[in-house]
Amino acid sequence: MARVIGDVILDLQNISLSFGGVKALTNISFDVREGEIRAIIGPNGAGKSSMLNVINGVYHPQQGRIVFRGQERRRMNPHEAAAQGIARTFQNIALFKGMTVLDNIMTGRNLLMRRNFLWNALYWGPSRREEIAHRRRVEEIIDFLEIQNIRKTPVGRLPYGLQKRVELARALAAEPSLLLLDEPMAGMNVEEKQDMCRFILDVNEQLGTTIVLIEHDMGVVMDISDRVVVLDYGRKIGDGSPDEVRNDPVVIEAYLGGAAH
Amino acid sequence: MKLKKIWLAAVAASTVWGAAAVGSAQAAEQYLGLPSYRVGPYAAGGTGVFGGWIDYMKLINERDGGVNGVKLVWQECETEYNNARGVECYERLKQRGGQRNVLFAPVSTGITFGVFERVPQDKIPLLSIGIGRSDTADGSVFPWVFPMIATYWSQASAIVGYLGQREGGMDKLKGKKIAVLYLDFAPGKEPFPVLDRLAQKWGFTTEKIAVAMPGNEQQAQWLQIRQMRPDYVILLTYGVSNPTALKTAARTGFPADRIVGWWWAGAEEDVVPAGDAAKGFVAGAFNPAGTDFPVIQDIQKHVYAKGQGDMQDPKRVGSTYYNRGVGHGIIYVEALRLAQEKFGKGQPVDGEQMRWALENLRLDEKRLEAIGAKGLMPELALSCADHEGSGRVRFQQWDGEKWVSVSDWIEPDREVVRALVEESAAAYAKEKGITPRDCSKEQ
Amino acid sequence: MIYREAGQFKASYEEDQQIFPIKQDRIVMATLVVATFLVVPFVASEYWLQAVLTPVLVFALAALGLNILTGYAGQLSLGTGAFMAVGAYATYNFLLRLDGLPFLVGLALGGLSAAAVGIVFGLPSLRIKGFYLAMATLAAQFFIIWVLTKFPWFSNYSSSGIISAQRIEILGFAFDTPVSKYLLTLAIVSLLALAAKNLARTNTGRSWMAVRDMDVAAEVIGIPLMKTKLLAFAVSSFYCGIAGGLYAYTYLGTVEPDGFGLDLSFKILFMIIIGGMGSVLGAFLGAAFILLLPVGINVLMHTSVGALVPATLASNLELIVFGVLIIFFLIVEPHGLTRLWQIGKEKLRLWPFPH
Amino acid sequence: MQFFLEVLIGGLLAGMLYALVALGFVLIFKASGVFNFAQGAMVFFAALTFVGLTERLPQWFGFSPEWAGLFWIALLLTAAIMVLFAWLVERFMLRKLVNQPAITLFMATIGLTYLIEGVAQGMWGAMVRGLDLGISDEPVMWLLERHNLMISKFDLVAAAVAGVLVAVLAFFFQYTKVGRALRAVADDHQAALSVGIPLQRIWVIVWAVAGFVAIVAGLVWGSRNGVQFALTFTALKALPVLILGGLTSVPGAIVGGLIIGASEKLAEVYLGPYVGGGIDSWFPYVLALVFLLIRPEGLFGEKHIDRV
Repeated sequence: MARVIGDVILDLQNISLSFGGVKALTNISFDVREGEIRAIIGPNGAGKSSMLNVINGVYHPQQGRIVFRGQERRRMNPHEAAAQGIARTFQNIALFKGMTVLDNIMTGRNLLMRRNFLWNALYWGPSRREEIAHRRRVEEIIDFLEIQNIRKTPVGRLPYGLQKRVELARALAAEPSLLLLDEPMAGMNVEEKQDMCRFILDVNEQLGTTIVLIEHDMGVVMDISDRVVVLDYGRKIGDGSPDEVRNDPVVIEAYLGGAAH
Repeated sequence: MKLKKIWLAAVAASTVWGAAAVGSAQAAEQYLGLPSYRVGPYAAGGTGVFGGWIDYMKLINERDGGVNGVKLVWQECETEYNNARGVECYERLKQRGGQRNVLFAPVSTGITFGVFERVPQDKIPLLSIGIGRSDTADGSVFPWVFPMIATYWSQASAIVGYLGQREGGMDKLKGKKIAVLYLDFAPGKEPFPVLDRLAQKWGFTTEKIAVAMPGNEQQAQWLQIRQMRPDYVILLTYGVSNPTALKTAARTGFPADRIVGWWWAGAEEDVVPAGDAAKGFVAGAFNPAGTDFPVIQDIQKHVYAKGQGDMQDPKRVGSTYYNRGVGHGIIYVEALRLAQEKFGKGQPVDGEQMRWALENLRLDEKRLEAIGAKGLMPELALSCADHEGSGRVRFQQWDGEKWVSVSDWIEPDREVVRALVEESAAAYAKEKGITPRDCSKEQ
Repeated sequence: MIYREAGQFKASYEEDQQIFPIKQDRIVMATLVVATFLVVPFVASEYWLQAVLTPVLVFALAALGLNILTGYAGQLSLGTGAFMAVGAYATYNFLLRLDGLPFLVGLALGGLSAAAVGIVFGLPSLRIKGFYLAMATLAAQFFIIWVLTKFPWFSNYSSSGIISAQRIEILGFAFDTPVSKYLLTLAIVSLLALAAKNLARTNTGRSWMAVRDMDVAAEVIGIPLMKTKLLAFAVSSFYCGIAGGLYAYTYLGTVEPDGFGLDLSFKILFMIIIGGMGSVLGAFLGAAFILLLPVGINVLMHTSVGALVPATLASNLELIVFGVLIIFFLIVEPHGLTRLWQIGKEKLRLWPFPH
Repeated sequence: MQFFLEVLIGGLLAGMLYALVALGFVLIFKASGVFNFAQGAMVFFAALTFVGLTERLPQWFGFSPEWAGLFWIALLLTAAIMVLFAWLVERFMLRKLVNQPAITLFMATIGLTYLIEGVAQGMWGAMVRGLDLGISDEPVMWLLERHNLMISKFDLVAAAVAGVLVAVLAFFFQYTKVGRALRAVADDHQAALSVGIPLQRIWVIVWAVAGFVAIVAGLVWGSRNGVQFALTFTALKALPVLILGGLTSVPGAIVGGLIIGASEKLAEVYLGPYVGGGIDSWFPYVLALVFLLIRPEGLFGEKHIDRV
């Protein structure tokens, strides 16, 4: 499938966020186009994760506009964001530790399931058909991410790399139009990183999902992303294609002068 | 390994359990199931009552060789004063070997209510001395329940009667203000209807003040009482709320001798912790404390002298709770005697025979004296219609060391109480679709 | 060898999604159903039916209710007793005041009343967590019991707050013998247990567990916290309410508000901890264990040991042994009887060839 | 107005007594994250042991029960028993439950409650005993005469004792090595290890200190209401205090106690009559609940709340 970069689907305008006087984000604006892979980079503490949290409603910015799919919103709960098609993964894995891989991924489909608890209590007719239909979809994702052999394992027992993959699977299960990935490759070895890169690209290409990702590994970021936003101390210091960013003196200063990467 | 051990333990335990349920049945034994409570907040009462009861049965066995040669045997079951445990005990005690239980007396309101509707089916008389519910005194509706000696309603009436005596006549109660401090649990509220009717009859006013369970803090209530300035306080509290009430009364300057308690406030355990604050406090009793009664001395001689007493602390022999237990024992044994006379001497009786005997029990002064229990309980005379048998209560005052009798047996206002009993019993019968027995046709 | 799942292949998701995907489990379950419905009523003594089996079933249902809330949805509650009380008193009043109301409808309405009360007292869970929430549910515990004690309307103006259950009649058949009451209880509890199992393995249950395991992540994937938590409170209280109704109608017959005190709540919490949190089976195992253990110890004490030591000491030893066993058990197997059961199954899988 | 003051002051003083029991909970929760439900049973056990010793010691060693030293000997012995108890709890329970979820530990302490209750009543019998500390439980005369205010002398003394205890504990936490280690443990188990005191010993110490607090609470409550099983119920009075004050704060226990004590009494007096009274069973809990809705971690509790 050929990749098509479409119009802007997410537009962030003049976002400012602070916690009890401490400024986390200051007047940040950037946009995300449909179908692209957009990276957010920056040194530690630059406000990258806060940015993702603003996008999917975990944090509410004090100032600024967020326009998603042409609709402006000021305050939104995370589950409302999810309902609009935003899914994400977390920097520190946020899987449901007491549940199996399969169940974890199935939770990702909750917004797509229509039967209420009374039907579920009966587990009969429509409810049963629904469960099985969604199971089928989840199995496709499991195949896609190559985790068939662990589907009945409690996630707590899995190694780190696999947990990251399960988390991606859970996010994909929601069939999002916008996928936020918070350091999907942190703490992985080279081989795992290669796998993860491939999955991200496949998701983007085959499913057409728009992806916003935070990543430390510059090589990876420059390879896979279409455009890159650079944050430093809560401010935007660069924005553009990987090449543009790479050669931006301000960015170079921030990186070389600040944390060496 | 772990698993194996647990399995083994489980198997061993269930084997013993099974074996215990079988037991052995012998001809000349009369079995009784005792749902005692020896742990928990009310253990002081439980050890006292059941200790006294057991000691009396031991006395009968030791001194008389049983009842007409029938040895008394019993099985205890720990209820912890807990309703569900009590019901389990009831079912467990119902049968041992081939013998069926002939009397169930949980000495707990909750458990009494829990088994209340089971006893007619199982044909086991339910003895609820001093427990209630009061309307079960109507034997025509409740043939299997025996709220003997005095119900809460009779007691409430006796308390008013005692106050009348103190004032020098019932008509002197007119215009008096009486505060009723009650623990907010089922029995605490049971006396209300009688108090209300008597207040109307004699023209005094009552003000009811609730204490939440368990009642270990009553500052607010007593300050209210102080504000109210009543002539008397009627105390309907239980357990820890008794000494707390007396202490708090002293702290807020209310004189102890103007407080009159019911019998659940009238044990040593209720006043000793209050120390000096309890001096002068008056409480009702259907069984006075004391070791002077010949029957208690016999227990000392035949049971404790041989080191077989049930009380962990022999000093508690003769205490209020203990004597109450002896009273239970006397009623049980006398009923057995009567049942044997009618249905066959020297043979164990069954529940139906026991019920008949309880209903026809007469304990007059002469008989009580013969038993050595004159004054330990009022005279009793039950009938088909009247399962209470007496209704008389006497009052004792705490002098700082012991309970001293300050009144004779006081009769309840039978007109008022009996009317209430019949009304309430009739309502129950109607709700449950019970046709009351026609007592004029019984024997 | 006996318990071997080798060779049992699942050819469809339907098969894989069954309650008991392993054949042996299905056989055990079927045997159990047959035994409890068809064999037990004929062989069990009245004592076992009335004083052991019926209460175990009733408490298992209450434990199931608490397990939904605490084990699945992760909200610690100490108000179970009060929700049972609501169920019992509501059932009583519905049956009393609506003439000719069928028993099962009255019971269901009792459960629904408990669910409504549960939702109200579940509201704080949106802000409060952990032990603070547990303490908050104590407010429900004490308040509800107080209301039932204080307002005589609830007990139809009985002089002491006691209600005595009406006769149970369903379609003209009177349930008044121990056997019939046991069967009625068993039927209701089995159906509700099945429903709980279904809830647990579908979307509803997954949402609860997601909230339990990590509420932030749950919200991010689109699970509304408020709705999910309140649903857990409602369903849990419904189960407790039904259990309370059965407690009054098929077990005790007469109940008073104080009988639903804090002790009862603790007892049920014990059941799910000992039985296993977040497990339907655990509720049953826990209820049986916690109810029967003290009885077993009591029997032992008053037969064997009781002959040697004074009765008062025996009763206290009982309490001590119970306490020690609880602690011992928590140390040996903090995940409860269910885990032991699973370990047992693992062993059986290998038996008789231990590795 | 005078009545209001009486109720208010009486409530504040009662609140100090609640706080006394709550302190024991706070200590243990602070240092080990264990919600120790057995605290009430410990109060009962300590008081009963003390009274039991004052009864038995003269019998065993043949000195007069009137001897003034008896009080102190019994007190010391009771303290020693509480230390032994703390050691046993750590050795046979806590140590084996390290890293278990909080609710498991909570349950274990309920098991411990049964154990303690059985041991206490098995050892000393079920009899209810009086306890006279020699502090008269009468209104303070000059207040009564001059302002017609009825304030109990005993309550004043008890409140003072509670105050002193809190001061001592605060000093202990702030200025001793063990105290600092305890605070460190509360924050971070690893950090505590670096202080150089083994975790196990810290637990023994903190349970022993909670045991001492239980002795004081037991003596005060015991002489107020009698030494009996119902002392375990004092825990129920302490729980709302804990919620209000925060599970981890010593001053919170005091402030919470004062608020709960005063409002409970005022509610009973001014609100109770309208709804039939007896509302102090639930009023403190509802008050604490409302409070929690505004501040989910209690008055002085730390923001971070462990999930159960």
